[in-house]
Amino acid sequence: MAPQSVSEVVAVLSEHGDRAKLLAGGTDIIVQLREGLREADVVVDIKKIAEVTSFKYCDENGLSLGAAVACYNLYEHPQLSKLYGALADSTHIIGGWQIQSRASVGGNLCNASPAADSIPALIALNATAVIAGPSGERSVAVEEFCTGPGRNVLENGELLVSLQIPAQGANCGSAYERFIPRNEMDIAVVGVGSWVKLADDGTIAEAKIGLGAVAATPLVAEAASASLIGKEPTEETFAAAGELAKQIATPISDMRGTDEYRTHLVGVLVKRTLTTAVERAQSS
Amino acid sequence: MATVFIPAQLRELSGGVQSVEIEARNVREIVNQLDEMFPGFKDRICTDGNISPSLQVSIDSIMTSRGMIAKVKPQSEVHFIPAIGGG
Amino acid sequence: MSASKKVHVTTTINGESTDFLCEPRHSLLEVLRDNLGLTGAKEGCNNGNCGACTVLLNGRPVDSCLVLGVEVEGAEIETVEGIACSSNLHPVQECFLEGAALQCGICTPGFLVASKALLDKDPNASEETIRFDLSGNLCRCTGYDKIVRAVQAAGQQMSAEA
Amino acid sequence: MTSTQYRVIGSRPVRHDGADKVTGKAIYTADTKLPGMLAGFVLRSPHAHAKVVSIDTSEAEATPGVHAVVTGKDFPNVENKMADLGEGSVNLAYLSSNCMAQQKVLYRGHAVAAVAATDVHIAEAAAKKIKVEYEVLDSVTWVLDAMKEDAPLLHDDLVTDSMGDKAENPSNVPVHLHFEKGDAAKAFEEADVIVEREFKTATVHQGYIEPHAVVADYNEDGRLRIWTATQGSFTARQQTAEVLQIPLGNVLVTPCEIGGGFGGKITVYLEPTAAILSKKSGRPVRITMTRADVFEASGPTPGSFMRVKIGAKNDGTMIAGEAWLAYDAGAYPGGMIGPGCMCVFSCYDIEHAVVDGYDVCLNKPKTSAYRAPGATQVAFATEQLVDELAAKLGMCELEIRQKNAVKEGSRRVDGPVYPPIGLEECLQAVQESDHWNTPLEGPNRGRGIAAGFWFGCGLKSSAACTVNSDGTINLLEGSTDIGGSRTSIAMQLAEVLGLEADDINPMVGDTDTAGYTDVTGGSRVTFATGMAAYEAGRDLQQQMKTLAADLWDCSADEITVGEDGAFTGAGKTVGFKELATELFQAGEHLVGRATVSPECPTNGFGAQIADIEVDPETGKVTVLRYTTIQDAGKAIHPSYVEGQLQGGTVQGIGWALNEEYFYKDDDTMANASFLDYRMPTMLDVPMIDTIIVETGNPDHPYGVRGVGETPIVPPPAALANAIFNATDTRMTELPMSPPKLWKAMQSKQTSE
Repeated sequence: MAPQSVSEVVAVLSEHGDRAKLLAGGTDIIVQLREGLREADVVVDIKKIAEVTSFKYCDENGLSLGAAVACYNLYEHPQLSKLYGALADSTHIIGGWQIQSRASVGGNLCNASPAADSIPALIALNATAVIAGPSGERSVAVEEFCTGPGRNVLENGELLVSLQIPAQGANCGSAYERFIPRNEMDIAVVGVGSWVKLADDGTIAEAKIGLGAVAATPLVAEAASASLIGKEPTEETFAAAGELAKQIATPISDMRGTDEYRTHLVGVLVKRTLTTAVERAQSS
Repeated sequence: MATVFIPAQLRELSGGVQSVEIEARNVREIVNQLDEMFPGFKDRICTDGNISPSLQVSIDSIMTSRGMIAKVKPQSEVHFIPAIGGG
Repeated sequence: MSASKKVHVTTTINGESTDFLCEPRHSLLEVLRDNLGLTGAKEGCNNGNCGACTVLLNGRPVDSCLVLGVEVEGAEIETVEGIACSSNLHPVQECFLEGAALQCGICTPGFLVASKALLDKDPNASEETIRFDLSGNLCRCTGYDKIVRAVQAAGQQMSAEA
Repeated sequence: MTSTQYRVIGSRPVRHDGADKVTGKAIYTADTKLPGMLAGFVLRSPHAHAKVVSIDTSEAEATPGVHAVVTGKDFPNVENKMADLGEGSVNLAYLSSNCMAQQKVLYRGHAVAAVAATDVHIAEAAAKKIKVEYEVLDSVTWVLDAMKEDAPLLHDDLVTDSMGDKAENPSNVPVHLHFEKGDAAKAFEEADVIVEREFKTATVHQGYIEPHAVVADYNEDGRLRIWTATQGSFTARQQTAEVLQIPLGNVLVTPCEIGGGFGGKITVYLEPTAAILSKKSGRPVRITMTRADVFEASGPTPGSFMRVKIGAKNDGTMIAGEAWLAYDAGAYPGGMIGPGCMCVFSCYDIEHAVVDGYDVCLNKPKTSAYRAPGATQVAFATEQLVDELAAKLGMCELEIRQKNAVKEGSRRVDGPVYPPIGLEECLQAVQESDHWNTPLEGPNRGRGIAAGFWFGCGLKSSAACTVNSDGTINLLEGSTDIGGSRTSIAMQLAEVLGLEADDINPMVGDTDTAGYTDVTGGSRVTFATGMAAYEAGRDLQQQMKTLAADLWDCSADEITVGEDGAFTGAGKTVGFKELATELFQAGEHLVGRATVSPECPTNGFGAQIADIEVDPETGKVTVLRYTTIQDAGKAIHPSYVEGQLQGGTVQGIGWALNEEYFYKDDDTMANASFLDYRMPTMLDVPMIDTIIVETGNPDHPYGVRGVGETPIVPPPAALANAIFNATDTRMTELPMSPPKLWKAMQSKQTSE
């Protein structure tokens, strides 16, 4: 079914509970339903609802990104792709072009894969999830959204409506990078999103680093982020942040990499994303 | 006389002899003579009276598909080797 | 996905208004192939990893195995069967033939549809862009070399004609 | 040979089936639809090794929309008989129980039951209602573990066969092969330098994009019609008839267009099951594998363990070789160990060598051929040791290969000597190439080379050509066309007759219409079916001479046929078309035919050059530049020869860097999807430059050698050598994936 409003969706979700699944881009949910990884009696297409399929940016409030907006809208957008480098980076590598035509950032978040590409980027950018439910709207920081692999904070009857991402002033820059064995069409072995704001003297005024595929849920590397404040953006600073970030990584060993390798990659990618983020901040 | 190479795995039957000269017109004659020289030879390379399906006969580097009836020339070099296919 | 009542869907396929009935669980790929007889789009993996089922949905390339039939109500769809203009092959089809950019041909429809979308966007796309944008299409026969060259050649032809 | 000027051969016409394949009109098996057709779904084992205690299909059978259910008990008992399948042979009992398990399942994905229903979703849902009670057994997926005495046994009655000598106790090792040439032990004593290493390679899959598919229609009169994705319609017919125990002549196999094979679409998997479902339901049945099924239940190519040793004199002459090889057979005997043994030293003239090979059953799907089956593994080992030898001797890696390269008269380790071959010419082409002569600069970069070989077989092919009234030709042949072979075959007929490629309409016939033709595999089609087309053309010319003699009132002996196909006699010269038209008007209808069975291997040699860069922080390898060189004998359609070289090379790059079957603790495959199996995408490889060497094969009228397989052989070794030259780290395990290379580089740093 394809309801026209958020309230209709809330009603359907409240009625069917777990047995109703939302369909945005479909690139995860259709596979999961087909392979029996998730089950549903009702599939609710939310792409007829304006609030979840639109996005707008203003200098004051930043970006309000409908949950079902497909990836390409971000990296193809001349202004947004510059302002939100980490988001553009991540949306441009989720699957191939065909996937990006459909897959949404909101769907990527709700799917709650520890290796989701957009989540570390959203964390770094300080995004907030706006959730609608039977008792109204609530907001949750993106880093609080996932509760385990494939699980999130959405309660019965709730849906993710949009993501609010703070405005990006001057001297801000962000980047997302993942490590994969191929160069496309792969799941992140580790993914890191970094955001920085530079002070007028060129030192780092604010920073936030999000990590993916190193724990059951994407993480904020708090100590690593804090370590950057007030520092010159040098390779040493970034490497030190990388070392701190490695300390919170508790990855598994699987076909995509060993825990040792993943932990090592955290250091590498923190350094690389910070380098890019700072370059972007300096040129913004 | 054709030169017939004894497969390494059958040299236990030939007492270590690596090749023999045999007067023969075809593979069948070679196999029969080898079996006389080295009793048990035939059993090792034949199934139901034919060259085992897992083997093939190389005559002058030609992998013959004719098995026992393949012709042998006086100067031929004969090998029994594993059958191979390809992808 | 469980079976349920069939839904009536009206859509435009290769420029023609088309309607069909499908179960909510049926993918667009199944609808195209089984209901509509458009077997040009191929199923290689059925989970969006090979691109053999690529079609254009409202002008954008999608894996039709990851689109539900019921979702395309009111949409415009273009498949490999619709790429040629009447009896003339599209430049990308011509260049695939001239450049021997196909061997077994099973991935070819997906590549052609994605390549057309790419060249419509930018006929002068660089090798790097071509390789990036077509990385969602797997080919196991050609090693990609001749495909990249065919797409480049088609782009040149399209630029020259434009 | 190469100086001959041809009109058609060596040109690049558009392929005959091209328009169909760029417009979506070409019909592949999954595209076929018969009236009343049902969809089949195969239920597969979730366990790597288990006894099937019981199967209850009652609930599935009662499901609305279900028309038939089959299990192992619907399959006839077949004896332990070996059937010759043209290319290799197969034990029918094993073939049958690989199609549908009987008492035991031997790998995850092993078929245990199948359902035919009006819709595949109904069939799938019904199949999931089948209750299979398993008794899970210990399983084994690593080749050396499977060889241990206390390993779980897959087959209670399997004993090791050492060329007819059978062991007493059962084991997982069906075959031990042993080759000796000269006295290797003594030669090693005389060697100045010896290199020795152990190597491992993972199981990999051919990765064709089209999943296996079949349509079967079992008619009331006992006639079984099959449409299928097969590399060989005649072998598919024979396997199906043997498994079903029905007369061969009752089976018609129509090969549809096929979406890749690479050796993996020779064995039947679905055909007998679809046939029985069709027989039980009285309706045509189509089954297609899912991608996971393809990975888990078709035939990947062996993982391996290898220990190889080479000894050389100080002047660089290799004098001694020793190899101990153990290859996965998969769940049933009959892997690629034979060619593995025969290829380990196939590029080098080593006077003394000893090779032992073991075929090993374990709880993985039954292996099958994959492009030069068995050769890529051993090249990975030998070609690295050759580089190490060169380094120890202070020689250049190309020089040592040139010094020891096999040539006409060199003796293979299994005995036969080579006829004229082209390895030296390929190495010469390396030396003269722009790639080799362009220095590679920059940190973390390295260049590697490797040589490769595949036999290339002849086997049987047939062709028939019917002359139309306008002198054009309908060519009927039986080689399923996977990569443009209709055209490469038609071009040879066009050449001999003095026609253009598009004067020939090639058609791939079914098993009722085409003459017997072996599989499209073994690099044989352009060589052997091309030869059949050539001979059919010659047959036609003979007939036309006889008929023209009547027409022209002269003797047939007076008529000659020129290089351009024109007939000269009775004072005139007439082209093929003109004469054909004349004869047609005179009431003569012409059909030329030929069957051929060339038996000499075509001996395809090649060499490759790889430039790579390693990311020192992650161990990821980027291929910067790649050149593939191969002796094609004579390239009939150079574009499609290049295509074979490029395609095989990229498959080899995938094998080298990322592809592998990753097994979980319970011995089931963790990555049965294109996402996690990681074949190269377009973004993972550069352009693949090609150099076609043409030494001419004396056993073919136009000098053709098979080219399809050899290109996959050198890449893992060439890349390993390049990685060593970039990082000083020797990689002995495939794939050389980033985590493994990173770890190896770390260990090296730590140990230094």
